[in-house]
Amino acid sequence: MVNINLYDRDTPTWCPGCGDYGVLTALKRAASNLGLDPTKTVLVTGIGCSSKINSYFYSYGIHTIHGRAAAVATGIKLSNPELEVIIAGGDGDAYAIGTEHLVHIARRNLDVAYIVMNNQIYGLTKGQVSPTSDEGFITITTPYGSYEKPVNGPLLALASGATFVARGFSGDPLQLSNIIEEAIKHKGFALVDVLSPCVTWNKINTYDWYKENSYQLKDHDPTDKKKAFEILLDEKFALGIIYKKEEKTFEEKVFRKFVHSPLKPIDVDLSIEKIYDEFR
Amino acid sequence: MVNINLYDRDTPTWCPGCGDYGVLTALKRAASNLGLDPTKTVLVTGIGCSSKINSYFYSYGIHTIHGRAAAVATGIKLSNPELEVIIAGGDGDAYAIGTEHLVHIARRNLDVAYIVMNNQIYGLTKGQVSPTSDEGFITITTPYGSYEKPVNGPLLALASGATFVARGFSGDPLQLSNIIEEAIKHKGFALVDVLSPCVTWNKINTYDWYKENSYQLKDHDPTDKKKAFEILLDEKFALGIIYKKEEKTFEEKVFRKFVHSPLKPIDVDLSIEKIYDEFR
Amino acid sequence: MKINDLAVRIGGQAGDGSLATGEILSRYFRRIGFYVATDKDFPSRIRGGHTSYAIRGAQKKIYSIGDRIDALLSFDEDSISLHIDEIEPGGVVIYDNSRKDIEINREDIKKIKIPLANIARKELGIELIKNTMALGVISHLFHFDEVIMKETIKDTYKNKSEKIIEENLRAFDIGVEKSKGLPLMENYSLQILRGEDDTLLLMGNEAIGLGALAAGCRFIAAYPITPASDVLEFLSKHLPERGGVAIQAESEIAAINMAVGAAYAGLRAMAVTSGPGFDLKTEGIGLASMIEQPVVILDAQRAGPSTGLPTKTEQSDINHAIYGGHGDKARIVIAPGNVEEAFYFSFQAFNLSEKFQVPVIILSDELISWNKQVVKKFDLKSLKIERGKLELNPSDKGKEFPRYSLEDDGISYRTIPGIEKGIHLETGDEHDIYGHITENPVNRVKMMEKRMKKIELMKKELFPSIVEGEGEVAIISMGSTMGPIIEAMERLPKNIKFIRVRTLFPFLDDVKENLKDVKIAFVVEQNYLGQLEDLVKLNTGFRNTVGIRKYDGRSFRPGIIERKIREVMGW
Amino acid sequence: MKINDLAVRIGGQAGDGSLATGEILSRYFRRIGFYVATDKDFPSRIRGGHTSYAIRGAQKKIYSIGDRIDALLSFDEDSISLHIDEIEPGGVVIYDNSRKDIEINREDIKKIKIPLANIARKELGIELIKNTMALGVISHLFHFDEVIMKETIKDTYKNKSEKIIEENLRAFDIGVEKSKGLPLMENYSLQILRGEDDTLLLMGNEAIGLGALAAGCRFIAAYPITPASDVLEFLSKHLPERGGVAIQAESEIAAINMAVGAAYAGLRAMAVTSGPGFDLKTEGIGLASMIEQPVVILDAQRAGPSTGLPTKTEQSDINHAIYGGHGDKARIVIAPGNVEEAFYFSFQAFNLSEKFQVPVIILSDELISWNKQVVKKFDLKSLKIERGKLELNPSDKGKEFPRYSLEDDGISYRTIPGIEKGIHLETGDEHDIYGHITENPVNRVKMMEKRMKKIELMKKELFPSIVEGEGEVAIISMGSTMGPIIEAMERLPKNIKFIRVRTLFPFLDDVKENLKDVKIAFVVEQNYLGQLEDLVKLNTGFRNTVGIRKYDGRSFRPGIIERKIREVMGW
Ligand SMILES: Cc1ncc(C[n+]2csc(CCOP(=O)(O)OP(=O)(O)O)c2C)c(N)n1
Ligand SMILES: Cc1ncc(C[n+]2csc(CCOP(=O)(O)OP(=O)(O)O)c2C)c(N)n1
Ligand code: SF4
Ligand code: SF4
Ligand SMILES: [Mg+2]
Ligand SMILES: [Mg+2]
Repeated sequence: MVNINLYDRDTPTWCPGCGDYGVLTALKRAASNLGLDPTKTVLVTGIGCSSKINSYFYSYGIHTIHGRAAAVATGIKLSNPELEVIIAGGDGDAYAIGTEHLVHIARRNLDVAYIVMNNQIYGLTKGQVSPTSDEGFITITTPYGSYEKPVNGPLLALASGATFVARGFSGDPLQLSNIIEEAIKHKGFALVDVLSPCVTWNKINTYDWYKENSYQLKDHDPTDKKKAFEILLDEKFALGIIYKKEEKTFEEKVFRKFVHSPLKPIDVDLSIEKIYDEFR
Repeated sequence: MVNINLYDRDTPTWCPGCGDYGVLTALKRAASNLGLDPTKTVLVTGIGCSSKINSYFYSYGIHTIHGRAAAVATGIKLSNPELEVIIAGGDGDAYAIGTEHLVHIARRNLDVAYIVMNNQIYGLTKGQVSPTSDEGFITITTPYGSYEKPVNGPLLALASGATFVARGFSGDPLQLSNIIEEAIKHKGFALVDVLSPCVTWNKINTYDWYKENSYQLKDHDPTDKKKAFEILLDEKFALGIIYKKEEKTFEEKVFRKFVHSPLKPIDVDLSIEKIYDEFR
Repeated sequence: MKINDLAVRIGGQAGDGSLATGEILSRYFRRIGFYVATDKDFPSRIRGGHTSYAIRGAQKKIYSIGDRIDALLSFDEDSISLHIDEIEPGGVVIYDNSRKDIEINREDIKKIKIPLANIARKELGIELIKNTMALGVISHLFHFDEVIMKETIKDTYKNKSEKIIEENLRAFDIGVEKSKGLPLMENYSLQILRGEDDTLLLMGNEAIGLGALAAGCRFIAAYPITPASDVLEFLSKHLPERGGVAIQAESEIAAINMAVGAAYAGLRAMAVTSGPGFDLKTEGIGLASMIEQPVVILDAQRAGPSTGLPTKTEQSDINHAIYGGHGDKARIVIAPGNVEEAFYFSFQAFNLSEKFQVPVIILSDELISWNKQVVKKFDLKSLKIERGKLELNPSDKGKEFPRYSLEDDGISYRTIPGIEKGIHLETGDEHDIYGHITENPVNRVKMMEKRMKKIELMKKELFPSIVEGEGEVAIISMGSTMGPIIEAMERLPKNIKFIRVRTLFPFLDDVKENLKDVKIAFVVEQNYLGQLEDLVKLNTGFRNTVGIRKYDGRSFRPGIIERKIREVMGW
Repeated sequence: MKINDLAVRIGGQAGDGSLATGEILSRYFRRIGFYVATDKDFPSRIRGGHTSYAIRGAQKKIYSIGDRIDALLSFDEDSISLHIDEIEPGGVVIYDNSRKDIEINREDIKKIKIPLANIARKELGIELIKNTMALGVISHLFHFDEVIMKETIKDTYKNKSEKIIEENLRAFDIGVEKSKGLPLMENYSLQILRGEDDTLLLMGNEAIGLGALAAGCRFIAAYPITPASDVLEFLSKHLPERGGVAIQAESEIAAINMAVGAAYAGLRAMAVTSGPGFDLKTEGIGLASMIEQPVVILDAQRAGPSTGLPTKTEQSDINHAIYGGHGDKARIVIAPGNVEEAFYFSFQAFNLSEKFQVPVIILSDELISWNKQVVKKFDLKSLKIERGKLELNPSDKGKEFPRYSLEDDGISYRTIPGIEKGIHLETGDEHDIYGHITENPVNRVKMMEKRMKKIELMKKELFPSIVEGEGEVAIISMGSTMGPIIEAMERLPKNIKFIRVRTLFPFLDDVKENLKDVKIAFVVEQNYLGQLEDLVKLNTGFRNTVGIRKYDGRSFRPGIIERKIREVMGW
């Protein structure tokens, strides 16, 4: 366990009351419990209010482009599997423009944790509908209510092959930090969908609303995949670890030979002469 | 029922024995049974061997860009809901580069049928690994075997909100044509994943292999969603209609007022003057 | 004495309501018959951070907030430190000292400190209403017409509750009252010019939205992005009641491809975005070029590259708009310079795209997109919908309709799904006249020439440059910079010829003509690399150019341009 | 008598094995000490459709298959109709009349009809082996060295079973035997030049792959696309055994962003693609520019726009490579002209990208990517890895490492995750020296200037043009067109100065210098719009250019260039 202040960075500029504060606290606590070394940790984010989290969490951090955090993180983790790579961002980032990368990082079972701060709205761009907004939800781009069923992020991840799927609530940072801790510890791809209210633009899905519309998972065996699917089909949001299974990670499969360390100097690779034979 | 020859177009240039012939036959039969009017039908495809199918099927057709058929089809269907819009393409097209559109067209429940000709390989680009290739599968881009779990297309669609999910086999064009017929008739988004062997590049997932690794769904209630998930988690491929449920379609929800017909001439819209009040 | 020209800046922390106050003020200006220009400056975050809004009203046509402001209304300290030097000598600063009292070091302006927030809290119980109260102060100081101002307040809040309207009117009155006794701004005179009330106050994005509606656009697909989202938002409200569809897509890639699909199905369709999203649309725009689909794309430029400064203005997507995408392709790129043009260009974009069956890119910039200007009600009678060679009732041409028939002008007849005898294929692969894929080299050459021929043809119908003034010294610009340029020209001692380029691709020959007797040309643009300057050089051969560039994300002021020209010319 | 220069075209239906036969023939040429050039022509489908492969071997350095062929080996009718006129008078056509007998109308060439497929089926039971049999025929006719040819066949099939090797050798012998008595090609003489065996035969894509390996590239992410897939395929085989990673991404967008991630994590990383995929990488490349990550991108150009002609060559992505993407950004664009350069440019691309911390785009074209040429074994000793300001052991700079410190040359010190005392942020938003987001205008200007300053700096280290010849008439080109140009020059009666541009961005000053005494310049390129010509005009001010352009997807022949120059010059 490491002093939690180690992870302090800039003061957040989120709106007072924003759910993302809870996520930041939980992440710091998880990091502290795990004793994460900021030097060996990379927090990879997309674009959005939530994606600014690496400005507020001290470690290596890369704030990429909208929707692409998972792809960038894949490059990082494969280049140096010794790094602890954590991805974070918003619901738009992960489940709209980033959909393809989420599906494929899950099936690869890359050993990273992905924290989606789901406020069911586009925060940074000022309140447009999000892929997780409920049907009928009124926003500036859906003045007559949304016509679309919401994306169920954890279900999508599970169907794609994620080996760890959980849901937390930023109103309960203690449970959330436990979940995040487990997600980071999990060897394989871990999706943590966090109900994280946007107090400015989303006046429906508030802290209270989430409290009413969620429940704690009890006596659930997270290795039961069928049950996990059932839980995720619930109308209400189950909180806790929904699915968890150890499977070989992508890195373990890829690096059957040896790992090339990016931290060492390199020379011209003379071994290519061995390939010359193909060209004769 | 319409004479099936109505739908003849160019002679296919697929390799002799390619599974896609079976799909074409099945599609023509389904069209004929349904009496589809080529004038009111649009076959939208991406890029790949399979996506050439609209060169061989007589109707309006648009062969778009790789992975984007579903997005283009969304624009078409929303512009003129009276059209019968059918999407077709390969596994790479639908489940790799097109992933995001598949997920979102499914959750919108747009009333179109999407036929994925799944040969578990990239045909047109000469035999690279596909998102549906099995783990360990050896191709020119995975000489040491694929490290990734395959995408389960129907599962992904179901998890995303598709209201019709089925699997067919191009080795059984009769059943396949029935499935396609049902998919077209279904009001809402219908995904049909077709096991359609690539005889040139995929020497593993052959007709025989598929016969051995698939089974017919019997006594299955396709309205049972939980069961549908279970079936899709099977190792073997279930053939038939796996899930089916009537829900309001996207078009029905969007067009609450009236539909603007693209087939009529238009004039300058003087009604904008009514909006002027906002600007005073 | 300054007559009929007043620039006010309102600054505070995000959430202080500076934008709302500015909104009322700009509406007031329109109502008294003034022209208006505005400039927003706020950070890419939702609460907190300094935000300011500059509003200028004037009797003459203006497109820029000018160099200096006459009044600074400041709700935070940052407003003072950032903007105190911007105040014209003889101007005024009004500082809300409820939070904190500070020293203001200028002797040549009036300094008014008043605890607006405290008063608002005490008298009305709502701190935020300090804004409307501030309007009362300003109204009093500058002799505004209180009746008109109160009408404006009422109308602005007309969709709110009676109570809110009452409170705001009260707040206004209190503001007026509390400033009784303060020194008046006698050196300013603002007349009430209002004659016929035939004007509108709107920003570029709204004008683009209105233009699209007028043109019969019935499909918009977009993914939210600053500063283009307004157009999606505007059309999300107004399209459905016209039987149209506004869809927030899962990404910009989805959006452009949906729009192409809608265009293919026969609707007039558009996709709106800004830099990062514009990048993502590259492939889809290329598809539209290849299958010759009319589709309209708005790129509301912001400061790049990458995410850059999302809420700041720039003109650095010129190159991408013209050259973006692999292969040789035909397209149109037009750049409106003000809100009025934003409307007409948006309208015409649809005509042009259907006549030439190409994607049309409207290149605005954050400043135009957000700048509120006063325009004459649009002359809808003068407008005509032209759908080009759209064939709704084709004669029987056989089993397949020759969608890509080789016509003299390169433009083929177009049918859309649902039309009898119109069946054909469309594909981004090279194709024959029926749209069927072929790799035949002779066909390839014909089809390339067919598509490219349109580039010459369309030149005749595109927007020529607007030229003002005469002389051997020229200024060249595009887009929103016209405002500060015009004012700089007024101040410069010698003749200047101002060439405002409005069509970027294909580049028209008139620019070269206009440069015939010019010795030196200043190219004013908001980017680093001089993208417009290069375009002019390439297309005119004129090389004696001097770049006046700005790339800090903030808009030009007349003075910057004036000074640079004086310096180079030794004037 | 034609000495030591022979061009053969092998044509048939896809699946007839034309490519495999050509492969053996080109290997034979290398073994006897010849240079080689090849040109593939096949449709974008897997079976069926006419395919042909032209292979030329010569004693002199060649980069083009030349204008005409000496021998046509034809397995289908299309080969005859398409290529019969291409045969040099005195040349030969060998027609496999197993399927169908046809009339061949040329009196000035030798015509040999032989039922190769039938013989193969009868004598060996395998029809496909007709190819190797055909090699026997050619060998006999042109007096090839049978021992070397048989070695070549053996080596080509060395990874196949003994049986296959035996069958092929048998087939070859039968071919030789069956042609006994046929009229020999006495007007051709091919010597065995082989001295030291220090050459390789490889195509551009392989050279690029080898260059990347040599440079220590240990990460490739790509999505399959013609004609770039070979590089992914090559590295998929060779990276893992070097501890590297080759990953087939879910899309080109994923690929570029993975590569950026890998670069950020410290590996030398690349992404390879062609037109449509290149479009999709636009945003990711912009991110790399903004966060100053060294990443290498290959765009192997094919005929566009959109899907276009996927298996045909073009040079029409020049504009997108240079200008693609919103905002102002620094990058490098280099274009190798032959296979040897493809290797060295690929190697140096990694050095350049790390030295200047920018994305480097290698612009090849389908012809170079697939053209098999003979090159000297690469001089690995002369190469050096230069990682620029990569700081593996930074001294303590405080809590955050100033990743974007303002150095004189605009290039900051770079640390990567895992390095002690190197913690910092990176973001595509505008940022301060620690990589933290800021919208401060003063910082913005500094950072823009820091990034842009690199453009001037890098000019010094980029590849100057290659100039051959002198004169007032110039030819300017880039990429694969150098082969036909050199041969055209040899035939033209007067002096010509050939300027081959190798660095497209930033454009180097040497081109202007080289044009100083030039009166007219022919710009040879494979696109419609004259993208290179515009680049030259813009950057040099030289405007008396004449475009020689080709856009049918097929490569240039010397004769086209020769004729056009003769026509314009009246030579
Ligand atoms: C390619 C691209 N498209 C759009 C945007 C604009 N944009 C920035 S953040 C955002 C979405 C924010 O929503 P979400 O991901 O849910 O994050 P939140 O702000 O709610 O935390 C969008 C659309 C962008 N930066 N880049
Ligand atoms: C943006 C883009 N990337 C890549 C390609 C190249 N490409 C053409 S088809 C294809 C995949 C083919 O596989 P699949 O979709 O499974 O179809 P199949 O040929 O197997 O039927 C690829 C990668 C392309 N045309 N466009
Ligand atoms: S806008 Fe919403 S998501 Fe963004 S900081 Fe404010 S509360 Fe949080
Ligand atoms: S390559 Fe495979 S998918 Fe393509 S046509 Fe041939 S058999 Fe069918
Ligand atoms: Mg959100
Ligand atoms: Mg496939």
